[in-house]
Amino acid sequence: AGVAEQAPTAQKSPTLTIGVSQEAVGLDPHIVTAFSSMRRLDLLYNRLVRLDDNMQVVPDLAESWEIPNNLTYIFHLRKGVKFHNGRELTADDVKYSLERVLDPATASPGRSYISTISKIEVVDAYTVKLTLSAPLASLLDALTSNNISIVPKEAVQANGNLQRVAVGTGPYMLQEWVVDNSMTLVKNPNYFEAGLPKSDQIIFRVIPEEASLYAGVRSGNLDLATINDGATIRQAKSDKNVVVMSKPGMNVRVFSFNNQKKPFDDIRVRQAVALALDRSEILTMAEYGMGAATGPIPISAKVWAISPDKLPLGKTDYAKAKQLLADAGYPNGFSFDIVCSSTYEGGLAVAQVVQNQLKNIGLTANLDVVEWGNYIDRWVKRDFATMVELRGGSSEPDRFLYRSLHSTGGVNNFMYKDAETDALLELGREQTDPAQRKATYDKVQEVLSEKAPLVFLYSPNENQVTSPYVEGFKQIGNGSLYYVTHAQVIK
Amino acid sequence: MKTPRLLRNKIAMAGLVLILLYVLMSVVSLFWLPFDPLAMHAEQILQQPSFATGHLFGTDEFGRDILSRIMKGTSVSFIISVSATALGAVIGIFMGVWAGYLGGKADNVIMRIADILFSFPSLLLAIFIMAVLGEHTYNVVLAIGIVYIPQFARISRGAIIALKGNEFIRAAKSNGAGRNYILAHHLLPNITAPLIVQISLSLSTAILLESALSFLGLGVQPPNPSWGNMLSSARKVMMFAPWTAVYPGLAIVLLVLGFNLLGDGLRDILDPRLRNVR
Amino acid sequence: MKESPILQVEALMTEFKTERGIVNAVNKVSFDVERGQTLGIVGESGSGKSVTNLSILRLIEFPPGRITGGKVLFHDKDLLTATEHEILGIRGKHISMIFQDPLTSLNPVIKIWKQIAEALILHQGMKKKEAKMQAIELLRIIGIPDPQTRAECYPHQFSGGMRQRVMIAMALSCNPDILIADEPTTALDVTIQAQILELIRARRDQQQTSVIMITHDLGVIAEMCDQVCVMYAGRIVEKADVLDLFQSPKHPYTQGLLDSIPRLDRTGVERLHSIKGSPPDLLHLPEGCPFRERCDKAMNRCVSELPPELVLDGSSSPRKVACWLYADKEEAHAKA
Amino acid sequence: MGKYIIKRLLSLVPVLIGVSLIVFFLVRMIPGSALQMYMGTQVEATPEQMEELKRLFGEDKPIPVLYIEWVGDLLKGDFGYSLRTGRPVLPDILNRLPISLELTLYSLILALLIGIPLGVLSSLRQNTFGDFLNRVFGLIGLSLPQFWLAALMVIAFSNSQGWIPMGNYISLLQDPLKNLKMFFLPSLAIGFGFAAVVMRYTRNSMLEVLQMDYVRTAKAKGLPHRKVILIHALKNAILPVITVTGFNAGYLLGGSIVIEEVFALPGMGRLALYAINQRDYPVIQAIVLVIATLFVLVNLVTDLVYALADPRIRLVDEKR
Amino acid sequence: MQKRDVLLEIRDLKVHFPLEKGILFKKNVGSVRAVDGVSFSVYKGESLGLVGESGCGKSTTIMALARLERITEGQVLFEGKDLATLKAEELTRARKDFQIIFQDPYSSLDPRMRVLDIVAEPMRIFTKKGILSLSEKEIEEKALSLMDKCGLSASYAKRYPHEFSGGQRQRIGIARALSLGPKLILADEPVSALDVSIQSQILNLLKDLQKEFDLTFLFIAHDLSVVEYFCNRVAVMYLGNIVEMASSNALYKDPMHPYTKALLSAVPIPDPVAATTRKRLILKGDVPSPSVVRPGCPFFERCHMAMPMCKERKPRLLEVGEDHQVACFLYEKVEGDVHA
Ligand SMILES: Nc1ncnc2c1ncn2[C@@H]1O[C@H](COP(=O)(O)OP(=O)(O)OP(=O)(O)O)[C@@H](O)[C@H]1O
Ligand SMILES: Nc1ncnc2c1ncn2[C@@H]1O[C@H](COP(=O)(O)OP(=O)(O)OP(=O)(O)O)[C@@H](O)[C@H]1O
Ligand SMILES: [Mg+2]
Ligand SMILES: [Mg+2]
Repeated sequence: AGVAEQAPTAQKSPTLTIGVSQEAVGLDPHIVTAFSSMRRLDLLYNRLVRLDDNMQVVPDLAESWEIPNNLTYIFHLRKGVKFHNGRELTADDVKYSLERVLDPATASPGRSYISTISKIEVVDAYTVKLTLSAPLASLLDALTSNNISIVPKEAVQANGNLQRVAVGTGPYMLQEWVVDNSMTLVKNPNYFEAGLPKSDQIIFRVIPEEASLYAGVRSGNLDLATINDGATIRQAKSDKNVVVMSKPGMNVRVFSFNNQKKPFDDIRVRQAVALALDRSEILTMAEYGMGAATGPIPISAKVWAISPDKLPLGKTDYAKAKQLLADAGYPNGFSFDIVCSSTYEGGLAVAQVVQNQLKNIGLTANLDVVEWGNYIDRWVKRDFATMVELRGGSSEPDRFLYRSLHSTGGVNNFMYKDAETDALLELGREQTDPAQRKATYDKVQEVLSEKAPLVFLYSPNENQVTSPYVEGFKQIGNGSLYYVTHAQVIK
Repeated sequence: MKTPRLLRNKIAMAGLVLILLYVLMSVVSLFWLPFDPLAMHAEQILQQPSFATGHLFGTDEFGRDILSRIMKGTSVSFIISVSATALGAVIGIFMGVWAGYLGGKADNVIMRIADILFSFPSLLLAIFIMAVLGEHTYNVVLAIGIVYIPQFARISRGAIIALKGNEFIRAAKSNGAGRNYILAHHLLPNITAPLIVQISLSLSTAILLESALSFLGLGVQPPNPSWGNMLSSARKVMMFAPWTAVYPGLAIVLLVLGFNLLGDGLRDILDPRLRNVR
Repeated sequence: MKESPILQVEALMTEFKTERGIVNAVNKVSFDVERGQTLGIVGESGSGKSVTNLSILRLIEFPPGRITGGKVLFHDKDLLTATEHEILGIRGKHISMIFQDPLTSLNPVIKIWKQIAEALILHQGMKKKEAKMQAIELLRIIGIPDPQTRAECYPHQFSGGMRQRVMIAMALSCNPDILIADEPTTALDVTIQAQILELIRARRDQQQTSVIMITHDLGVIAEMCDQVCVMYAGRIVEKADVLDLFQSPKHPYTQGLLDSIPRLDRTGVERLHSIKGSPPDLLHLPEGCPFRERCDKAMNRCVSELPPELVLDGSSSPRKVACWLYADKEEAHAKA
Repeated sequence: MGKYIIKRLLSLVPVLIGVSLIVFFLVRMIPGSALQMYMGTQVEATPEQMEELKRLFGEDKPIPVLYIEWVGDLLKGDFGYSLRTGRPVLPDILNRLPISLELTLYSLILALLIGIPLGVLSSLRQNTFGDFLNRVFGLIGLSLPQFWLAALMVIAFSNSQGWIPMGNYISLLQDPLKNLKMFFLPSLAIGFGFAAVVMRYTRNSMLEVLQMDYVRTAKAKGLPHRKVILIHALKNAILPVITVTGFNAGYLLGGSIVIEEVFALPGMGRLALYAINQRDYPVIQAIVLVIATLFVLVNLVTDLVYALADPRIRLVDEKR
Repeated sequence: MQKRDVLLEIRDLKVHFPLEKGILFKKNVGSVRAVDGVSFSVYKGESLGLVGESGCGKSTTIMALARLERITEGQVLFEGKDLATLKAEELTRARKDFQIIFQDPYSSLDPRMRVLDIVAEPMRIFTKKGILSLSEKEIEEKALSLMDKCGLSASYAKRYPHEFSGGQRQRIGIARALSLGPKLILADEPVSALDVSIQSQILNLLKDLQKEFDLTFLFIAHDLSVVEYFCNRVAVMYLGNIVEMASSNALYKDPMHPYTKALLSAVPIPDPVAATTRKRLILKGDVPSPSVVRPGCPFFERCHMAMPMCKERKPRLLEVGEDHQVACFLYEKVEGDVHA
């Protein structure tokens, strides 16, 4: 029997098929905002530095770098890196790319990450020096962003922008793109990392139904799929035909208040709500347990994050919450709206659980479920009392918290203005010493939990479902598919 | 004469019985439900249907009782389908009757408007309207109602044009009856038969349309249960908890079937072709 | 003794099941058709003329209709018990029919020649091409101008009169023994009616075809027929030679009928006779004679007993009447 | 006939003008904008950047001006660029068209294959138990929500290779067998309900036709039952079925959104849904125009087919 | 010749139906000349019959003169007033005096109305418009008495039309036509749809009513025997034109127009003896289309006496005898010869 059961010599399949639920929205790394586009850019372009599967900043196009002071960064580039068009990458390309990001006319979302860069100097063909106008502790982390990929000038000039073409240095090259159907990438034979990529071809397929994605992996139509939906993952976990990879991601589910709107301008009211929300129940019901409770810094950013039960108001306490409400003048509660949407980001399920939990302290929440476009409209116009959101976090506390909660933060839609918080965030931004920074951000987490301008609920897991034949894939934790480069199907 | 005909038509009666069962269910649901349809129970998530727990149709992903939610959803479905049909019928019939009666230019203009509405696929049109107006139950009514307008306009126009050729209309004219008089006394009463059939069929499609809209996340919004949004949220879990999709689906199928049976039966009864004349 | 009749209908009964009850549309109807002769059947709307003739060829739709009794002997073969195959061989070949409404009796989506050729292919085993030639020839015979091109037309491109002629061409294509014409001219104008009747007459005389002519127009009967049956409420109330019938109608209904039509040959009539009341509802036929409620001469007996068919002596041949008036008369002797 | 077609095509113009006006303004009445969707909730932008973006997204001019510009471009054959993908709109739509067309076609074929025979059988056995079963079956078909049926199919067939398209469109030319296989379930999900419609129409129309005098004439000719039904009755009974089929074809072309969504078929309906969700105005406008055009064209084809099937219909007024 | 009062005079009435083409912008591409220049008078108390084959324009003529069809050209003088140009309100007033009995007893009664309401409806409308002033009770009483006169028992009052036979329905229609006390009855083939035994009942009823209410009839039929029986004067129509007009006696004894002759000879006579001896004049072909414009005699194509000139000119309606007019060159020529 032993002989008979022996598998025929395992064979490597040249193609790896990836299922995703959303189509990429353009491919210009400096312009795109959509998460779905980033996942393709992971494979098409490189940045100066990247994150590894432990969320550590490691070399990418830059072989090494020096930080002589907190205003100066010097990068030494790899030699012999070639763009897909065959030209070698030099320091000029880095300068051009960073300048393009910084140019307001490009309207790049990456601009805000690196806006303190005041000078970019080409030292030699393989050396670039960046000078900052103000210290930015999160600069290295910012440079790992897909939005700050290095692109060739001539490709931009030839096409106007890079939305429909891809001329990167990445492990794969764009071969065919049939919108809302498939995108085919082929191996870059000149890729600079020896032995990579492993598969000759990658095909992305767009399958909007998460259940269908899972079915696709099961039936062998797909080799790997990214699935957000907890219910589907829960089922996949009990399925021997597939392998589920799951770890808390960088995103944070939050319940946010409009801090200037009655009654949530009253800190006691916000605190009461915070005390009434049971993170583990929300996780169970809205995510099927596929996530981890978190405080202001995503729990997976292990270096910085403090678990919410160690922070103020981290444990449910209805009595105290009711007391706070009574103090604030609402002994009998009140009613208000929660804006949410039925997309995953819109957090409809979370809103329903929140609504249910707030009944415990006598608050009546009405769900204002709106279509996604409306949701964003409301968000932009700050037309909400409370809202369920999914915030894109970061392993770098400054990058996430400053723009969200500093009174001048670009995405501080909570209308939160607090001098103490502002001061702390500004301090953290300048500090380069890790221990000092840690202390600052510990304090930040405490203050934010106490003042509750929003309630940080949990970080949903990032999940990949693969067929058992896929080898070599690793999750980073921020959704990136970089490690697809290391993956291959062996049947 | 009328009632016994209806009673003797098996198909219509089957439909009527089904509909009445639902009406009963929706009335009962106003006063009594097995469980609170909105109450969540973390410890009872996705339980199988069972007598022991009392959740006859099982529970959903928030541990809510599915039977109670279906029952609660009945009134929503009724309200939406009845008011949307009423809206579409009133406006559509008004347009169609005048177009058919006046003929000529007025007919041309009215029917071109209906044609333009018609050349939008119904679901797409409904989606549009929902997107513009926002997701509220009354907007669902509006969206479906607007979709219905051209249908009613066409049918009533056709019926009026067919009637116009009858000699009794000429007779009334020759007796000095004016336009409005003829419309009210002779035309409208005589187009009720095709309209009744259309109405009962519209009631059924309204339920399907509402559920399709809800399925796309545009219909009745949670936590209020509607059969469509129950199915929509069941989509994620139905592979391992099929009851979450099966029962709301059946609820839709049976009520729609009820209206369709009634409509088909009424058509038999009211269609003179299938009757022995004279 | 003359030649035996080509078709004998005996005690034919046909009923319809309707929502409101059973309609006895044809009730014990008997008559014979002689070779080369024309039998007329008259009666008011709903008296069962069409159903009688449809029953002969078993063309009654079941449901709701059903032939419940009687015999139809064609060459001593009972068509009512014949196999489906046998009856198909008779329809269109030995017995063919023309219907009242030429507008609806032709299939609107099939070309004229095809509709004629169908029977030829079926019964005469012709090839398609041959059948087409024959169809065109038939069109020429019935007087359609330019038959070659007209054969390619569809029925709606023909006028009513032309369509009825096509029907006749179709019916006569296989030289049938019997032609049943069910009100062939009712839907047509008088001038066209005259054309059609002329055509039927000519074909009958040439081919020795027997004809059953159904009509409610006594004028047509007088012009076309040799024998006449008068039907009332699903029964034959009088059967006679055409001359006898018009000269001395026996049944009160026949008498009333003849008196109540305005006639061009008797101008200046001040007031028509009219039969009171209206034809009975076949669903609720009264007991006794169905005509008694409208009959001036009704007797007590008429109320309770259905009059049997009585045989009287006619001037040229025996005639039959179903009326109690003649029961006691010398001349009458009940049929065996 | 040629003249008739040209006339019908000309009648497209007012419909398209009406449709384009409605769409153009309606779309802009939907709260939210493409720019907002693009920015999402995560992105910061400086005021200069916002200005630039507004220009790029065409939000810097009043709507009527935009409309006129758009129509002007349309007349030059330029359908504009997608705000979502930055790709030209027309090729993207043309890419999806075959999928929607195929889906529509297959569903119709399935529906006719199921519906017509059942309808005929049912009419021949009017008021029998078989007829009753048939009708109830048909009514159930009408009562099943398409998406529900589709979802159940996805569950049932999730293990079998090739039956669920999975976003993987294989064209008919590429591999006819695989193409048919992947379209089978989606077509069935749509076709099932429509088969019920076809069945009802066939049945009713057969019942009517069977009472016609010409059917009796055919029988009186001695034609066997089968021929009477198939040649004489069905040819006439099929006419109303042509009309509903054409009508539904017009609808399906843009209307199978839910099925495309569930089976991940990249057709027009899905494109439309996404475009609405993303406020991708140029795409929405173009799709609606294309769908309206198709609708009118399909109606024209239906009328032509009808005229072929029914010689009484004359497309041009001939002299009698 | 006694002096007769003219009740209705029609002068050169034309009714053309436009044939339209086009989808968006309809344009006229000719017309159906349903009535193409008809003139005649109806005298008080008489019954004028209008006969002709199907489609020759009989119905259109009376629908037009009752202003239920658009009049293309011509005058309709009713008691001196031109109905063709009356304003709506005056027209309504005038309608009281002329009423229509329709051909189809099934479609001429609203299936949703009760018999009593059908008969009472005209009175109700006129009361509402203030032209009559009757109380509801009076209206009902009058309706019931009319029904009684027309042979409908009062017990039928609450029934619906579908519960009646064709003959009874026609009686309802007649009662309705009488309800406003009209002077002129326009009867459009009132007995064509009825069985022979019922036909005579209705004809008799009409005759009785004519006497009782002093009615004038314009009576359409395609059955010549019926017209002969019912009318004292007859007009024969062919393709929108009157080809011959005479008193019944004259027309039937001595038809002059070739069409009238053919028509009369085509009527089957219920007398088998006469039938065998009668000489028939069988016309070829069908009635041609009224949408073709023809300058000549409308009967030209089918006439066995046709002359070349018939194709070119349309013959006028000429007086050929006492109260006998014919539109045919055969007679015009004779007349012309006399003058020459
Ligand atoms: N399909 C049917 N269903 C029920 N009753 C029917 C059907 N066909 C005929 N009848 C009934 O049978 C009776 C006889 O009808 P038939 O058609 O023979 O009359 P007819 O003498 O030919 O009359 P007409 O002169 O109107 O043609 C009528 O009372 C009619 O109601
Ligand atoms: N509304 C209309 N539009 C076009 N043509 C019409 C219209 N009404 C009648 N006609 C045509 O006018 C001609 C005369 O029709 P009309 O009804 O007056 O004839 P008729 O003599 O009453 O015939 P019948 O004996 O059939 O009732 C016919 O050729 C008819 O086709
Ligand atoms: Mg008959
Ligand atoms: Mg007429």
